[in-house]
Amino acid sequence: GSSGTGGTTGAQSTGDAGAKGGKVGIDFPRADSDFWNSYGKYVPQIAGELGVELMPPTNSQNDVAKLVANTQALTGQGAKAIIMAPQDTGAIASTLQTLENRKIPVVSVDTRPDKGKVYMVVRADNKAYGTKACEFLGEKLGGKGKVVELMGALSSINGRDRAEAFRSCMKEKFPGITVFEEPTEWEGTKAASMLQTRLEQHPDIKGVYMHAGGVHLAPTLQVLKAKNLIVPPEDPKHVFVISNDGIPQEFDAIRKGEIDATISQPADLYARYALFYAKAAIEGKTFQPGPTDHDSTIVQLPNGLEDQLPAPLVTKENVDDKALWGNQVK
Amino acid sequence: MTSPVKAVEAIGITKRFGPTTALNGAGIAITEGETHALLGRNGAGKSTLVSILTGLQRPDEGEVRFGGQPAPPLADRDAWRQRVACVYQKSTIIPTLTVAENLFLNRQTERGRINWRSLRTRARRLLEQYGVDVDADVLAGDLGVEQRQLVEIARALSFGARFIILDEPTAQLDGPAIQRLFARMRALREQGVTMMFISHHLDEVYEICQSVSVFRDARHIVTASVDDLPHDQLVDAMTGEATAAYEYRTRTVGASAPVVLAARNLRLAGRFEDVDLAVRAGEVVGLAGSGSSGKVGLAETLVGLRKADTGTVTVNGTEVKGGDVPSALAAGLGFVPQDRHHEGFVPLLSIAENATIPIAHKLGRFGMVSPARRRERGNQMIARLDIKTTGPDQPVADLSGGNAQKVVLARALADDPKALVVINPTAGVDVKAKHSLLGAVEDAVDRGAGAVLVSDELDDLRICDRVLIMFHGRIVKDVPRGWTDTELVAAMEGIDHQ
Amino acid sequence: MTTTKTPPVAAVPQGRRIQLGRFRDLTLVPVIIVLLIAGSFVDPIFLTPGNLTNVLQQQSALALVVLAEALILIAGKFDLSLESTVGMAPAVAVMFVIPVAAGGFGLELPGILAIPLCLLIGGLVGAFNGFLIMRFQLSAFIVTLAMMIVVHGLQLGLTQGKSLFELPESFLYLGSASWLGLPAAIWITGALFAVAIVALGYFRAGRSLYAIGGNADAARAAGIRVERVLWAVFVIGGVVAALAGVLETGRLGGISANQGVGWIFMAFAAAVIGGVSMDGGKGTILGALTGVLVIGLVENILTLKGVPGEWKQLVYGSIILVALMISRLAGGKAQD
Amino acid sequence: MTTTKTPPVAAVPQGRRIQLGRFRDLTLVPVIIVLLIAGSFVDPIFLTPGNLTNVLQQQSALALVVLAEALILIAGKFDLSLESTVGMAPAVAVMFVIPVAAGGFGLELPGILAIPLCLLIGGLVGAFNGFLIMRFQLSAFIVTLAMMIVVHGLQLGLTQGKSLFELPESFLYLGSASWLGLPAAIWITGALFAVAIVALGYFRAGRSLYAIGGNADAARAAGIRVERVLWAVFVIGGVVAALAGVLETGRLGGISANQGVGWIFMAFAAAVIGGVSMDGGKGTILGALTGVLVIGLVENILTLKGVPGEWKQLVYGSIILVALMISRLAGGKAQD
Ligand SMILES: Nc1ncnc2c1ncn2[C@@H]1O[C@H](COP(=O)(O)OP(=O)(O)OP(=O)(O)O)[C@@H](O)[C@H]1O
Ligand SMILES: Nc1ncnc2c1ncn2[C@@H]1O[C@H](COP(=O)(O)OP(=O)(O)OP(=O)(O)O)[C@@H](O)[C@H]1O
Ligand SMILES: O[C@H]1[C@H](O)[C@H](O)OC[C@H]1O
Ligand SMILES: [Mg+2]
Ligand SMILES: [Mg+2]
Repeated sequence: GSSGTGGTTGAQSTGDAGAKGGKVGIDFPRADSDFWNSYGKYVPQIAGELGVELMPPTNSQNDVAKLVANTQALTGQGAKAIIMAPQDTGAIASTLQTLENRKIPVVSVDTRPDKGKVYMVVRADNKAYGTKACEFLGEKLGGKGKVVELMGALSSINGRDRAEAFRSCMKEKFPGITVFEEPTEWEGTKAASMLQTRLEQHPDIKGVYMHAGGVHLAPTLQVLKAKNLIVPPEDPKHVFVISNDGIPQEFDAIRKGEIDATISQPADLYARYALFYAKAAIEGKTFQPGPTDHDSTIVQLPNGLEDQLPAPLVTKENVDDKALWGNQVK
Repeated sequence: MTSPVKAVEAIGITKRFGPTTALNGAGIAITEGETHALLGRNGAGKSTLVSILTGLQRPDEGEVRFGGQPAPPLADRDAWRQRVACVYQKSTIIPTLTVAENLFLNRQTERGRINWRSLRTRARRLLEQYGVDVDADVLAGDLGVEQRQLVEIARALSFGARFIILDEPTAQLDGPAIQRLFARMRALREQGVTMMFISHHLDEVYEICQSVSVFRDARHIVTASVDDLPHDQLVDAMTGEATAAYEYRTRTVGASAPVVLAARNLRLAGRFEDVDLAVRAGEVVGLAGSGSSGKVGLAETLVGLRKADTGTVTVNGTEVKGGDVPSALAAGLGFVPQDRHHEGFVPLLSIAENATIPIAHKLGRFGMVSPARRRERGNQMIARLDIKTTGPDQPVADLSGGNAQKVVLARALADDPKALVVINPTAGVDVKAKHSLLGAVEDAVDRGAGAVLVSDELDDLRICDRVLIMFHGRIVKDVPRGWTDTELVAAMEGIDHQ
Repeated sequence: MTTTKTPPVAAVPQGRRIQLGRFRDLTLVPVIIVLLIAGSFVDPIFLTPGNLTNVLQQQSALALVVLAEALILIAGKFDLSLESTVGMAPAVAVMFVIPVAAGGFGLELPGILAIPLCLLIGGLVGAFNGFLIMRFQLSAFIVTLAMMIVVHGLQLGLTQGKSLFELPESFLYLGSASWLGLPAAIWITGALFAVAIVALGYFRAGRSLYAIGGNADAARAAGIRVERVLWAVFVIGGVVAALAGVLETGRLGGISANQGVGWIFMAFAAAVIGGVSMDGGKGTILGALTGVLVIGLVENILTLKGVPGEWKQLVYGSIILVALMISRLAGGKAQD
Repeated sequence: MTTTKTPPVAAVPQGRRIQLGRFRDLTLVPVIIVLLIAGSFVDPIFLTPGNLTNVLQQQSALALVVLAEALILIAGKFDLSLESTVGMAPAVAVMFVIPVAAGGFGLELPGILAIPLCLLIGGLVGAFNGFLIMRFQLSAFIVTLAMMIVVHGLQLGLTQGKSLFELPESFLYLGSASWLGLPAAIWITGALFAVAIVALGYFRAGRSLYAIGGNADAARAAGIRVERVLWAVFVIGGVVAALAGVLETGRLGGISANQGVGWIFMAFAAAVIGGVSMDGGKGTILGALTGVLVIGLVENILTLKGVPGEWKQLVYGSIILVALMISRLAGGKAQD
């Protein structure tokens, strides 16, 4: 992964750079998740680096109605561009419409709104997470055996993207693997119960895919520990665990051999490019689809553009890579 | 008894509640235009019949007819309301609504928008008509039991129904209020209205009714003209045995007997003031007064239900904390509150448990309560006060009104109190039960307790060694034993004193 | 019996009494005034018509759920499933209308039917709740708790958890249009509150809710058809919740699988701090409305102030607690 | 005209009465039996000791919250904030103990103090609830609703929304150890339920909860110190909820910012379907326990059966609804 400053090579800057800066409003989607808290930490820091004039951030507590209210307040207070992370991608359409009418560009982080104009979506490809997890487990298990998938919430686009990609990849590439899909609503307590029950029912489960290390990591380890299943990969009893998110605790677990891999969802890059594009939008810059100077690709969407940031697979080999955001948080 | 037109008939009614048979093939027939008394001991099934005659409950067996026609289906409430109006024994006041709205519940207006101003006017007129001194705009929940009862009566009588049932309307009323009610009933009778009247005061029956039916143990026993059933026979029919009149005991209270309950310079703004009181062991002191004299407020202050503004209360030599029931109980007090539904019992708990809450600490060690000992105490209470029940484990909610009242007295007596304060203890209690209740109070006094008895009932007051008369919040007279009814009433009405 | 003639009705004390009675339900008014003053210090835009209009619009759908819940609470019952109806009724109604590609059932009924269908579905949920509670004599709390899960589960199952965002214009209209310079949602919500206030204040049917909630046996004895009225209240509650769903959908431009989830707590909070009792028979619709306003103003002020997300809940909860105390002190009466 | 005398109180029906009375609280037993049979058809693993032990362990923390809520409900009050205590009490207690780097306050008190501190914090929350409700005569529902937000907000604020992963071993012990082949959590929960059943059945203090919940004025008139008892109940509720937090933390191995969130609904559901009344004074702790078991078994069967995620809620809610009806029919009495 790279976290270089955000110039673009594939994209051309066609706007008149004379436009002066303006205030950027930002809404955080929730205050109760390790991943999003790291993101929240990066924002003011990187805003300083990039010289973005940031308004006090609002927080919509995972509630799209609050997001709408916050957006109204931010525009009322003079925001010239808005960064948001709508966890609910359908219900933000009217708001985007209103913002478009008021000529306020929007950068959407982490999720891609289904409808309504966005200046840029800054997001890693969540389908790729599912596929990478599938490929990792499929190879480790040699294409056969049983796997538990601790899913997020069905009502979340990220949960669904990860689940759908995992499901179709497994069907295509590893038809010999049985997958137990457990909807956990991003809750640790549900994850623990479901995993425990499944292991009781199928003691020969050999793989676990956790949609969110932030909530699923501790309970999964605790259940495996209770069953004495935390053993080195060489041991036939070993259960292969792959996670999503890439928070520091996941890295620790990888180092200790408790889990095998995670996909690092780049909290730092989310913050950096969200701010970068918001600033660019105020300055009137425009971008074109194509590769960027920061290992990513901009793709065309019906309602805007999406910069698909890299989300590297982290295993014991690269877990100490200083560039990974999970190694940078204090 | 046969007569050309029956305003209402109930034929062969049976009604069971789980293991209890409340009515067992019982019936009643009331001739048009007469005022008919329904008598029976507590739990005889009177109120159950009322609920069936007013269409609130469906009999398991039997039939109800109005004017010879079958009763309307239960769902058709309007049809029932046209045929019968009722003052139920259990309050049907809605505490969160105003008096005015309670009076005209579900008939606030014929159609369209309610005109609150005219509703209030109508309500005020109605209250005036019945001499009820209540503000139509206050919430009914803020009224006392007595005022609430008056509102219920005014409501039932105001319907213009041709048949009216009054289930113990007088149990919570004082003399003048009862007389006002009777005057009203007479006027209605002159207009040809049929009434069924339930009361445990037999003199009222003779005063206002023409005929009487007696129920006992869920069955109909006898129906007769009141003139054909003199007092003693009536009582015998109710109790099923020869029953003697209550024998008032005489006591001499020693001047040296210790004071077990005392009040000094007690004052509660708006209720009473300047109250000094001393009750000796072995003495029953009556507290009487007409409506709003402050007697109930005083009694409630003595027991700790209210906190006096100034002054002290001493129970059995201990000065108790104001407004703190537990400290009064701990000092040796027992009491019967005015409104049993409010402060008297916990409906879902059993008889035994309700009666033993104050002595729970004596029913086991280390905070434990032995169910066996509790049941044993319960059985003792049931026997002593003659409570009609399936057993000590029956919830008080399932008891008839009078029997519930006995449970409340049982609670007051549970701890062998040194001082006893009882407020209207015989409200809604049948003759025989009244004997056992008064007897229980006198027993306690004979055992060395001192008692304060608050009541408007002269019969109750007769057990008192002296009666304190309250008027406008002050004790104005101390009447020794040997008073006549007129003397006492005159004193209560404030006619004779300075 | 007295023979006193009815004296002429004294007009003076009456007026005073009514006023007092009304005030009891408006104990939140001082709280609202404090909030308005505090808000104007937090940010100058707070008191602008634009911002206040936003607050009202943001609260309008929740306000309708509060209205529905208040009716049901006053009648002495509960309905927790209202929140699920807010999401499910619009979602399913719309699925009858939109093409399969957009997540529909494939029936593609005329778009204009979506709103009536939505209200019908809400009413059906209410009717089913009423049926279970009255016929089987089940506890309203627990029936509607289960129904809350069932109704939301139905939405999740039918939509596969996906948001619906290709909605007929007619369905979005009410929640997004403006009439005479004010959002239509505010007019609609205002009108429904006005209707409810009048109905519960001046009509027998409305008054019967108080009677039933205050003492159902007494209401029955007074000839009120308790079961029928309660049933009607559940149906109305469901319809109003469905309408709240229509407004919310129009405001947000899409129906997510979470629409309405978590609202019921806020609805209870608003109704109860507005003076509606959980025990039934007490409180007014106007009081409930003040409860909604307090919640809306607090949220707006916190947003304008920019309280950091992780401390927001604490501040929010504390303000509600303080508001409760102010209203308790202003009202003078113990709450229940 | 008969002259039958009132028969002496018959001794025989008495015994039967008690039995019946006891059964009334166990109307869920048929439901549990149906579930056990259904489960054994769904998967042979279901009836194995291993699986049933898992169910019990998974439910033990929730069961403690149900226990706490049942006590409070029986005494005629509410406590919604219990769910937030489940997360906040362990989180804050642990923060006194762990180093700053792991998210602590920097005090680094001895690890052994974490559990006592946690219980103390739970008790303090309960005491504060009791204080507000009794002293200010505020509605318990609404106070604890606000406190639910405040308490959880405190956790969010103090932890900055982070999960705590590096916990003292002693803190994890209770929730993860096994004693005599059974998880310690099951022993602890079982013991506390036993204590509560005995206390509420046979001890003065316990019985007074029924008296207070059934008619607080009568309880007061009978000499029970109502306020004091209620206060104690709130404190005990808070402590038990904090203990639930300890067990849950041990089971999950970390404290997320969401620990306990959403539990209160399930706790109410379990208590009420188990026969505890929302009106106070009714129900037993044993009944509440059967409610927890039903919920745990339903969840377990659904997981074993592998119902597709999007339909799971619908199936779950429907089963609860059916269970309610079975228990209603078995119990014979109307619920409330
Ligand atoms: N809802 C009920 N559930 C169980 N038992 C009941 C119920 N209602 C009445 N009973 C029982 O039926 C019997 C008759 O009660 P009822 O109230 O009709 O007596 P009553 O003649 O009106 O007595 P009182 O003079 O005390 O009012 C009593 O034994 C009572 O316990
Ligand atoms: N809850 C109350 N709040 C305020 N005043 C009350 C209340 N209850 C009664 N009062 C008033 O206090 C005075 C004394 O009432 P109290 O009940 O002590 O007298 P009482 O002799 O028992 O009257 P009654 O026979 O009418 O019950 C009366 O003026 C009464 O109207
Ligand atoms: O959207 C999800 C996010 O990407 C992360 O995995 O944490 C859980 C969810 O918020
Ligand atoms: Mg009776
Ligand atoms: Mg009196």
